[in-house]
Amino acid sequence: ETIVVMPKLVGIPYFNASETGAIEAGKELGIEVIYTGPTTGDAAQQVTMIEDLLIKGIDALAIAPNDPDAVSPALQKAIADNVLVVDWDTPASGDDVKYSIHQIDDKKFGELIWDKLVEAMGTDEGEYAIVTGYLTAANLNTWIKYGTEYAAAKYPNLKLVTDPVASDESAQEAYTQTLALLGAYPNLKGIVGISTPAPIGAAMAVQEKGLQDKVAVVGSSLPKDSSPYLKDGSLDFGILWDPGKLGKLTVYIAHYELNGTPITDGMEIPGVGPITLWEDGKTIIMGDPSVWTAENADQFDF
Amino acid sequence: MSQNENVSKPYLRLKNISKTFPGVKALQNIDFDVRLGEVHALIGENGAGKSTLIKILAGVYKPDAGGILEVDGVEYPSLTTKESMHHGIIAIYQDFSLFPTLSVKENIAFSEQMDSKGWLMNWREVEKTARQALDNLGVKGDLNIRANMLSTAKQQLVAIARALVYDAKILIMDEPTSALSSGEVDALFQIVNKLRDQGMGIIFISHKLDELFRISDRMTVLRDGLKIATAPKSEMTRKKLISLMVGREVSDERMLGEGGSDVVLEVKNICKKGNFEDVSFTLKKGEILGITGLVGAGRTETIQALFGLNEPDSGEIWLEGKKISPKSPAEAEKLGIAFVPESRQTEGLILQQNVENNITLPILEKFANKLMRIDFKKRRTRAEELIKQLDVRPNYPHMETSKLSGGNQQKIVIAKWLATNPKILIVDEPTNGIDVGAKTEIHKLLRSLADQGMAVIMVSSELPEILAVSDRVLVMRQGRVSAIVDGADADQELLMSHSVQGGLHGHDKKGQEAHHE
Amino acid sequence: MEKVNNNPPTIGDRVIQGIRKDPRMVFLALVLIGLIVLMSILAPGRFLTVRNFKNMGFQMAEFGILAIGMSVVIMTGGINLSLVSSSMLGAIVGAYLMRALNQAGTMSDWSIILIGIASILTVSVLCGLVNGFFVAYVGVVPMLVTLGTQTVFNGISLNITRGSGISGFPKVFQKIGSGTLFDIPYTLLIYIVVILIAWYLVQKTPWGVHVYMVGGNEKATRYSGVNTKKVLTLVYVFSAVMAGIAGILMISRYNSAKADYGSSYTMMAIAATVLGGTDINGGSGKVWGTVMAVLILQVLSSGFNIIGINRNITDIVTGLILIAVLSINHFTSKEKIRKSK
Amino acid sequence: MSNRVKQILKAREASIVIMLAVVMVVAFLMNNTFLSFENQMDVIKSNAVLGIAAMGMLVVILTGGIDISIGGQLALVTVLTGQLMKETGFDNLIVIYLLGIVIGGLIGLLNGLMISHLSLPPIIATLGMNTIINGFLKYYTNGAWINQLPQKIIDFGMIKLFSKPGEVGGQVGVPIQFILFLVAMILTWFMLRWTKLGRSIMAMGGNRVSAERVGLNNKNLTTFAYVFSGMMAGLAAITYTSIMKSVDPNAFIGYEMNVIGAVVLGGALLSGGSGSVLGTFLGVMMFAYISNGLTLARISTYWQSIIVGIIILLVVSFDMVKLHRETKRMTKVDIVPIGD
Ligand SMILES: Nc1ncnc2c1ncn2[C@@H]1O[C@H](COP(=O)(O)OP(=O)(O)OP(=O)(O)O)[C@@H](O)[C@H]1O
Ligand SMILES: Nc1ncnc2c1ncn2[C@@H]1O[C@H](COP(=O)(O)OP(=O)(O)OP(=O)(O)O)[C@@H](O)[C@H]1O
Ligand SMILES: [Mg+2]
Ligand SMILES: [Mg+2]
Repeated sequence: ETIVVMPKLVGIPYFNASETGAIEAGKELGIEVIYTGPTTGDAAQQVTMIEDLLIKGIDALAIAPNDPDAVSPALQKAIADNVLVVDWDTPASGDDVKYSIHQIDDKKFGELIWDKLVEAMGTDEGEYAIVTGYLTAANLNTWIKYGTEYAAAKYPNLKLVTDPVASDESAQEAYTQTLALLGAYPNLKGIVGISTPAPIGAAMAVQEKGLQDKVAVVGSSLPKDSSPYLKDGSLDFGILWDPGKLGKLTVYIAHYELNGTPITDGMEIPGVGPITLWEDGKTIIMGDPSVWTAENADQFDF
Repeated sequence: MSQNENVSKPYLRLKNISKTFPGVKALQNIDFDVRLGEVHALIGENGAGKSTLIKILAGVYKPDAGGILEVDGVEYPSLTTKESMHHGIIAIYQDFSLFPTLSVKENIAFSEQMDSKGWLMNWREVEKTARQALDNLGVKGDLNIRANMLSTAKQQLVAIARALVYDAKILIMDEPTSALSSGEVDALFQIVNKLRDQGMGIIFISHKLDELFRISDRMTVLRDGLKIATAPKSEMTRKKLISLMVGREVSDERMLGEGGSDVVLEVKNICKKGNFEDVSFTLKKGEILGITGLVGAGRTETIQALFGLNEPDSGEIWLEGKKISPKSPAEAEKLGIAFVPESRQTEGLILQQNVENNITLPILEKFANKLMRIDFKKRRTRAEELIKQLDVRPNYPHMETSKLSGGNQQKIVIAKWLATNPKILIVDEPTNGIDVGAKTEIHKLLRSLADQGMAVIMVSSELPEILAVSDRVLVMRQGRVSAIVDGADADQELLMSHSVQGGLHGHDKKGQEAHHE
Repeated sequence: MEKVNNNPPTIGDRVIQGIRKDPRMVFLALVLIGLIVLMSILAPGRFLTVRNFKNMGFQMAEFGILAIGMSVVIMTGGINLSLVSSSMLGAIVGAYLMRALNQAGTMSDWSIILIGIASILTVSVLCGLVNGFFVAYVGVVPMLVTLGTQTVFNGISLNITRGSGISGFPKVFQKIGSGTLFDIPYTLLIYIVVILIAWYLVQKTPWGVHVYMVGGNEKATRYSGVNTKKVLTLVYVFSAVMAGIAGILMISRYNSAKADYGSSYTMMAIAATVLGGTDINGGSGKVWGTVMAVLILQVLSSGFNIIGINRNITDIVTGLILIAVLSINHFTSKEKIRKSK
Repeated sequence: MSNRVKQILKAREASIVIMLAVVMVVAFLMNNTFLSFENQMDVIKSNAVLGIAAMGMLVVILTGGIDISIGGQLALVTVLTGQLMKETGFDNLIVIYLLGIVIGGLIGLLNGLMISHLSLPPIIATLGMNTIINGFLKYYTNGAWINQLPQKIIDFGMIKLFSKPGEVGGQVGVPIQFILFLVAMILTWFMLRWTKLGRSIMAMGGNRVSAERVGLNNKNLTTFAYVFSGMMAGLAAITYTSIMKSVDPNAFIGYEMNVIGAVVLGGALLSGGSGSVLGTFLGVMMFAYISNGLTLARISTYWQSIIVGIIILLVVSFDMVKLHRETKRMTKVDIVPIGD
């Protein structure tokens, strides 16, 4: 039994953490898990790899698509080949997958980030800005969409000063851009960093300007990388999940499905915990997002 | 210009020097010597081995084993660049070898600085050296200008100044006059004479025989890698020299034609600010119109205007009764105008492409069928015809153009235009760097084209060449036509006087930055 | 060389003649065969299958066509860094139109697709004209022009899409990228047609010869009565049209258009061009060389994927092959290189 | 006097100065903070890495070459030194800097040897090198950030000279990275202007054949240029670590185009021989100001890259038109015989 887990790209900390989980699950189950993906977040490369892997011959494919539409034809090929297809981390189009494994509920996640922003700002009025990874990243855009829609309804006095600023998944660029943002909008009270390097770059800029107490920074970051900034107060909350668990969950779901084990709501997955299966019988939610703070950040090893 | 007294024993002596390139014996058993205080001319056809010889002297090439280079009493089997320079053997190559992006002063003092101790530049020294070298030449100028901002003649001055810095004993000049006008040649010769009087030995290479007779003390003739003769100037005549070089008789007479019939081209008062002013002339079918003048007189600019390379600001050009204003060479070609530019290497040819590609370039579209497919067979046939027609050697269409000799390269440039069957053929300095034999051939070719009814314009700085073929001669001076004379009535003095008259005291052109005192 | 021989040339003669004429191609072919053999041994029963070759046929086309677009520009001594971004700009405009028309639902699928393709190619031509204008008429170095236009094209794409993908084309449109004819992928057929057209244009027509001449010496070519500005502009238009065709294949294969598709192709296209024997300084090169290089890169990438080798190793090996092939070239044609300096 | 003004206007840097001034005035009008000391220092600090790397690239471009592997070199040095600091806790900054410079120099040496001795075209040799380095780094690090660097380098990165508390908080002063950038500039300038080595590089870049004829060793000079570029990349890399306090192996993917863009925008000609430290500095600042200015001017992200691209096209076209005019006029500036 061969299960392929394909991240959006290999060689970034987030997907390394899920690799660890996925491989671990493979060992626990005694099956072959191949964790492979393109070296850049290019949808074209991902399609190519899927097609090549089908030649290799596999039983299940779990994909975190760079672009759901782009991989759709390739996934259809896989299905035609009798390969079990599930998605993880980022949803593919509904028709292409048997299960869609979500770390969190995207809507809830977006909302939580904005709630945390308000909590860190200490007020629900004022100006804030968003620093994102790539303007083209579908999942980041989804969270931003849910978050801003939610904020518009719940916190009408929060004012987004400009369109999301791109940091190209680089902390240095996020830092540079945040410095400019702080200059451009002197009344800025909060910054949301979406994509893992963004909150850290933003926090660095805030720290440099000594604005720890005036500008709140929250965002999706990994605990280990954000620990120093959480501790000095420049980063207020890091909000994410355990990507290792996500990798593990993905492999387990694929394995169960291949072996006819029924998947049910509230089912307990070893090392992951109980999961939620939505009524559509397709969407699986791993659990609630975790929030890292200065106190708990050091407890994690990713 | 009498023989100098301190003509003494040779400073430099070659014994039995040979140089073989794969497949080519460029030099065979050459004995050759140069004394201090003499100008020693080195003459020979294209490919005779002149450049190879001086590269051996300069240490760029290593000669084959067996020969001896004796410099200042020391014998060497071969020289390195450094050794050669230390003995004061300095070459000025045809392209001057300047560093285009460095300043004049640095170009002059570069090697001296590099040879000095330490790893830092001494800019004060650079300035001093450069100033001194230019002073020695009797030249003044802005030392901080980049070399690529200078005209050819001035670049050459810089190259000479640089050679002086080395305390040159033997100065080698490879075709130094090929880009100079006669006025500038005079200035150069003044300098050469001065250097000789100071006791320098000068090896002077040129294809222009008149110049050689004017400047040299002794002459050495090479042919096919062999030394044919060395003799003092007094023992040489023009005729003898040519027969030694070519190994046969070459006619040196004027080739004037009937003088043309109907007017093909009429240029009326064309002006271009800073280039030429109020230029008018006519050109008849079947005649050769020579255009001469000093460098910078605006000849190239004027004829470029006819070829769409330099649109005039005002004035009219009429071709066969129709007003034309070509805006690009492509348009000019369609009108039946052909242009052989002055720089074969950069403007005339695509050197790394083969002869066939070059020779058929202007007519390429004619070989294409409706589907735009080139008929390569037809093209090959045509290329071979053209090669044959102009007697290009070797006659192999697949030869890379860069491997041909200068004369043959020039024939290719002319051939590619003949293929378009033009009404007007314009040639700019057609025999620059080309030996007497090939030169005569090209002159004959131009004449026969004119006889067949083509109208030819030939720009040249070389008065003998102008006189040899022109039915009429147009002289330009400072962007204006100063005279149009009948070829048969013209002689060097007349043309010269029209070129420079008033020019010596004339005003500077507008917009020019003067650096006079 | 023009020896007359009475006997018709045997195949052996022809091969020897071919080798003499173009040792470079033979060398590339040997590398290709070597790689195929190697992959077949390393992935027995999987690499050397009809299915895999079909698969490679699907994959190769978009990159192969881009590489041809790059090659022609490099033959003139230029470079086109905006290749992929012009590809995507065209594709996005086309996708946008197709989606809108499809949603309106008043037109037949085929006319929607035709309009889509026409608009993609139109945008490509415009992109090419912009590049051509700056290179040929303003005279700016191609690398700078295309660095600038790359940023602009990409910016426009982002502005139109706001970073997300555009999908929702008529269903049949997908067929271009995923359909087959007698089991041969359409994309492969399109690629072959494009190769033939490109080969014809570059190697058989006056424009093609002019491309080489401009690459060798633009000035001398202009002085020979060739309208080099037009030639150069057409080169950039041709390059952009190649990008447009690649864009059509990409959005059909991925069933969506997005600003960053194919972002890794630009540098690879340069590498393929040079690997295929085109001189980066212009004036030489052959379409077939580039095709051969694309084949080599495809076999390498598919093979390593099938064997299951880390993608990063594929990158390393690609870099090594690039350097190795060119170094070997240096040793075998030392004389030539020195001459050309 | 007016002559001098003319000469300055003619300098290759003039067009970029004019464009830079335009960008600065526009940015200032859109938002006054742009010209504040604090913002200026922020801009310089966050672009010091680019600036230092650009100095190395300048020298390579002066030889007529190009170094696509600059991003790979930066990444390699940050990762190797970062790893060393993290694993061993080694925190002697001088040694770390030297080590970075040596590693960069070694990669540069490889590049240089391939280019000068194997005659590989520079763009291809360094493209290949970049692919290999990045592939290796991804394989080796898996992209994991290197955190928990010694406190010393973190403190070093935060040093600000002549600092005083800012209005809103933090320290305002001249960041140490600015000093390092200055050092790199002065070193490069000194090398190019005052040493025989530097002049030889300028000379060779202008005309390789002449260089050979006067006895310069083109191969060694070319190799040196790449080594120098590698060493500057090493210096830039450690400077990056000091700013970021952590190492991201992916931080420099695609960085080469920024560096090349800055150098060429600064007036260096890709054909070699022509270019200056001042121009390159201006080119770097141009990039920095455009990006900073656009955000300060509150221009939407979606428009930024369009504007950046158009500015690049404008600057290079402007430069080109100016160059055309100059070459047309070139024979008019001259040295003239004094006469008898
Ligand atoms: N590097 C080389 N390799 C092979 N053959 C060469 C090389 N250099 C010169 N030759 C050959 O040696 C012969 C002598 O050439 P050389 O350049 O010395 O002639 P030249 O007398 O200077 O001619 P010109 O008047 O055209 O300058 C020619 O046949 C030429 O083709
Ligand atoms: N000494 C000078 N003073 C002013 N302008 C000059 C001088 N020399 C050259 N120029 C300018 O430089 C340009 C180049 O002239 P160019 O040398 O091509 O003229 P030409 O008459 O064709 O000479 P040739 O063809 O023999 O080189 C002309 O526009 C001329 O105005
Ligand atoms: Mg010669
Ligand atoms: Mg002229």
